[in-house]
Amino acid sequence: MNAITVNVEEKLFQNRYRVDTGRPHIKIKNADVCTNECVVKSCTFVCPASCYKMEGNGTVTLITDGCLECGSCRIICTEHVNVDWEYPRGGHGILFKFG
Amino acid sequence: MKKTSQFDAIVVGAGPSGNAAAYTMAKAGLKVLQIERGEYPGSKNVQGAILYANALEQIIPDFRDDAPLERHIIEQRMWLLDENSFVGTHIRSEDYNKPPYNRYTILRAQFDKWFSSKVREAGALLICETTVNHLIMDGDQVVGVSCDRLQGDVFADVVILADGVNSTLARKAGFHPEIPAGNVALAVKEVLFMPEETIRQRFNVGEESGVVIEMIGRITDGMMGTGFLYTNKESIAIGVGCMLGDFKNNPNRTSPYKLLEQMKRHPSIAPLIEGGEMKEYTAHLIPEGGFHAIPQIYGNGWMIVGDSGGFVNAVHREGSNLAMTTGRLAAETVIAAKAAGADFRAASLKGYKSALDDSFVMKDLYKYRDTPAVLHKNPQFFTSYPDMVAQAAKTMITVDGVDKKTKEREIFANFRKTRKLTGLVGDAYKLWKAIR
Amino acid sequence: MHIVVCIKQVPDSAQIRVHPVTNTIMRQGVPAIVNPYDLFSLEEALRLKDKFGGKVTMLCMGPPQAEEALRKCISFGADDAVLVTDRAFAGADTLATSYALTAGVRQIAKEQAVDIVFTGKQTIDGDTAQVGPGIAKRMGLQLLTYVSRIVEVDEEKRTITVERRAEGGVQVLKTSLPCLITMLENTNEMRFANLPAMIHAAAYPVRKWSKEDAGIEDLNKIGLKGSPTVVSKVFGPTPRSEKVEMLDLETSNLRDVSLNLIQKIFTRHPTLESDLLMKELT
Amino acid sequence: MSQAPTPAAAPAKRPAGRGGRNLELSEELKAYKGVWVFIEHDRGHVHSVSWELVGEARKLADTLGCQVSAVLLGGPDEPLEKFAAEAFTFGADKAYIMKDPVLKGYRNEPFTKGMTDLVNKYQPEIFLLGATSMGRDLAGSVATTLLTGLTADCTELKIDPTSKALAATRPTFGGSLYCTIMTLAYRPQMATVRPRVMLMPRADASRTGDITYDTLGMLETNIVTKLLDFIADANSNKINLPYADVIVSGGKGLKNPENFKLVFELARVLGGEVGSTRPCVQAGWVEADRQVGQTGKTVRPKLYIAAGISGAIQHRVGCEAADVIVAINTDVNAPIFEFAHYGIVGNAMQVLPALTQAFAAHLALRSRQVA
Repeated sequence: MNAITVNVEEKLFQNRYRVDTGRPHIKIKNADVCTNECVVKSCTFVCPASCYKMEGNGTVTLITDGCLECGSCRIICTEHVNVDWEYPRGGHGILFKFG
Repeated sequence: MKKTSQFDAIVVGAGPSGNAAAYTMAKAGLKVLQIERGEYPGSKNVQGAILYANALEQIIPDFRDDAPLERHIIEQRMWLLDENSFVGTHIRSEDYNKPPYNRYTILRAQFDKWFSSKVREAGALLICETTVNHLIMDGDQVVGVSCDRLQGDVFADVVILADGVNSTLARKAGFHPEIPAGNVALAVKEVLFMPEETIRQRFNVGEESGVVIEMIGRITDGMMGTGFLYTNKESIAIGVGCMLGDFKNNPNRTSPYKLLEQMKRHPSIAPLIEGGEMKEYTAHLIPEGGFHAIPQIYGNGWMIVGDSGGFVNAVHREGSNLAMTTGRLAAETVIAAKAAGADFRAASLKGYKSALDDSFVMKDLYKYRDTPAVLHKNPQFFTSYPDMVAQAAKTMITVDGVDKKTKEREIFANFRKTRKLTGLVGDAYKLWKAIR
Repeated sequence: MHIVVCIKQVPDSAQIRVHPVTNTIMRQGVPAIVNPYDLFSLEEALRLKDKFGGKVTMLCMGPPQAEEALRKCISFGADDAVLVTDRAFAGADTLATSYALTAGVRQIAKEQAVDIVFTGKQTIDGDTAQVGPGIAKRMGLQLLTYVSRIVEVDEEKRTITVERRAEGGVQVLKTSLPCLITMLENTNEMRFANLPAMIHAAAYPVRKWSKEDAGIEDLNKIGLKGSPTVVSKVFGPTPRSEKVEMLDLETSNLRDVSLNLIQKIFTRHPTLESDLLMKELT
Repeated sequence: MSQAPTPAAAPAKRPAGRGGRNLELSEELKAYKGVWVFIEHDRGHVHSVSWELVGEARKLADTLGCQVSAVLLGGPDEPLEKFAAEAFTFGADKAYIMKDPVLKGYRNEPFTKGMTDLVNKYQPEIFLLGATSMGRDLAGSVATTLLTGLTADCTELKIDPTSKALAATRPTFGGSLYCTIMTLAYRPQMATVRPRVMLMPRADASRTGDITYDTLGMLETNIVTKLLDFIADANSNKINLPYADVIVSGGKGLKNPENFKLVFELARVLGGEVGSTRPCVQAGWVEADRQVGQTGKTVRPKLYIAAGISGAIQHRVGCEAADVIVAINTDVNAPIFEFAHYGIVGNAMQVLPALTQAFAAHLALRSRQVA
């Protein structure tokens, strides 16, 4: 694949969200598992909103503000089952205009 | 601890399956509560989207009068793409351009809102912005749902789970396990707006008619999946979806949005979407496990419809019509059970399964029962084949002084170089068998 | 205490797009919401009801779909809702809107006397902030705009004390009921409705009034006819004729680009450098 | 329904009375002449928007060939004559002063009555107010009392060449479009204009004018609303975006609230203020007072640096009047580059520290040279 850079934040900027400030609906259960036990860290490239970021020190951080609520992160974390996944509180999260 | 039922039925979710179920029950005079977590019906829902008229016709025969339909499809293109070219078929017929039309592009957020207005006209109560946290059990029977609001418990004789592909409620209740990554596709899509005239010119269509392009090949970076481009009234939906397990195991660690961006830059696609203003970027899972992945779909006081039950025909890219049909059949089962004064235990709801078995839903899913496995075991369908075909086509039509017979030999040699003859024959047989 | 809260259903203006070629508004896909400023007023009204008891009646002028906005307010705890809807209202500017809403409030007051009318500070689509003052004027109500806090309500003496945002500070104002209040934004947070309230709201029969139901007789005062202002032109922004000068990061490094930029800025704006230095020295 | 921009009458044509509405000015109303500006003052200070409006009124009056009047309402011990003299230097020809004990400190009821009486007595053609909490409160009440048209939050005022009416342009629908609004058959034509949209006029100390005095005729006992107290904002170093010389603004492109410290750093070095966009304010990254744009503040700095801001029109209308605009954005197609003077396509998180360092070094060097 040729190298192109895609800024997913620019894409997400077009979307309509009602962020439930202070109440992330997805949580990493145990951050140490991501850092030390998970090698692939596939959530950091499979998440279509790039909510999961691999940091320089090998940790994985999660910011759910841009979440598209697809569920991929939960399903692919089969080896570690380390994603605590719920839907956002009613009325919050992504609000598709066209769908 | 069983509370008295406040409703005959609760429907969780206001997508096509939930709306079909709520509409059918409300029409029959049942007291229905429908609970949707989005701000409005459709605000959490994503589809390409193609609407097949038939399933909706059986629920709302005159839907064409006021449903928000974008364009009816008069042309279907199937493209195989290599790095910088495509080979394809275009099927276009005036037969598709005569009402009543059979297929339409729609924008789901608008369509679901419309469908929901019909559901409410039929008499169902809808509450939005409310997430159902879990099912309420009385022993082994579902008797209601618990929502994320204060005093959030509500009770009904039966709960229809139309809560989408993640099937959160049934999963939490232990009705079925997590969907495996190999049984679900992750699709991303953008909606690109452009003047209506531009769409008419670029796709050679009229004011109301439109084109569908389905694509396989290099665009999926070796993963099992397809790309699509649909024409709406004044926008284009463009997307790509691959099996989630393939995304996870992709050695290139290609992100879905990068995949889509690359597809948009393909020289065969870029001119079609040039100048389009991206106004929404969406992602969604599609249950593609097919027949073998359908879970138990009813039990004591509960039924599953739509994506939540995995009702998608991946080969024909059909989902919403299966969803509506499952919703309708589940509703009819409830209506019959109610009329019979049943206790809504599993035995009184099994008519749902047999009605499904008799319908196109299970018949089609059965017909293609082995397709997902065959395709998945043979990634060449998505990788080398499109390349080979494109190469072959180019060789045949390039006028360069080489005779056609020699060219055929070249093509054949190229095919064999890429894949052994026995493999080619075997593939053809497998594919034929899988989608026959 | 009987409180009337006037709301408007508005397009979520953050989502409005302009057609790239024709410069017309593309409303498709723009969701309709309760004007966010109105919710601060509604919440304040509900708090007064929680404290003093009584009734909150919602009033809205708009198309039939605005029923949804009113239903939402019912779920938050409003007791009743009236939608004044009539084709004759189309094209109303703020003056005509305040006339129609005033008629609505008067009609509601016939059922039960009104102590306080709330409106939003302004709408997010029109941004005029004129309808609240307009209703107050027409009804002869004391007007309290940009209220940041309701300090005290004395039911016996029928007085109310509020803090009102002004330039550089807040005014503490005391007045008599009935009055009209517009709340400043971010002065409270709308409650999350409970489930029984949601179910109640879903089934609530919002009252729909035609112009006659609202007691409007003078057709010259509503809709386009009753609007002194004329929208003569709608247009998108014009691109600046001068082109942007790009400083290329690909061919030179960050430091050089920064130095280059500083030179360009100070050449373009000769007095800026000395202004900055003056600041530095003082 | 306010100001829904349905393009009604074409600007040039004499409107034929669409929907049976009256668009002709009656003979009686043709007598209304002159441009008025409400001079907003509180506790000894005139709000700068009033002078900006006097400057703008001057241009309108010159086009129409009429006079500019400043209107001052206040208490007997307030220096209204001094304010009037200042108004003359900015371009006013006349001043109307109404002094009364009940007019000390703004209250809607006496001010509405006073303003309405003055308008009815002297009949101005155009009446402008600042779009402040005082100006908007008063304008709405006065316009409703007079049953005339009022256009809020204007960004441009012109005289329509055909009808000679005030053509007031304002952003609408959250700033994605502009619309021009006219009041054809009613007088006065009223408009509010937000601070910093119009240029501050140059004062001409030689200019003078006439003052006309009027009385209100209201008794305190008859006024229902009492002003009990004024609590000045405690925070003395409060954010003052509209009048800052240098503003460094950050947008969602900064990725997270922590990165805003890079913006603050550069602003500190330049002795400027920090601005932001609606999405950042909505996400709670910065205070609401820092929002630049249609729903935030209009600014007019000498230098405006936008980092990680796409430049949606909503933001653009708030900052495009800056003398020099510098944009830093990763997307070369971002609309900010359509109205910036200088652009850098790059990551703001890297460009900002480099700029901060370069500015600091440059200013340090120059101040040594100056000293």
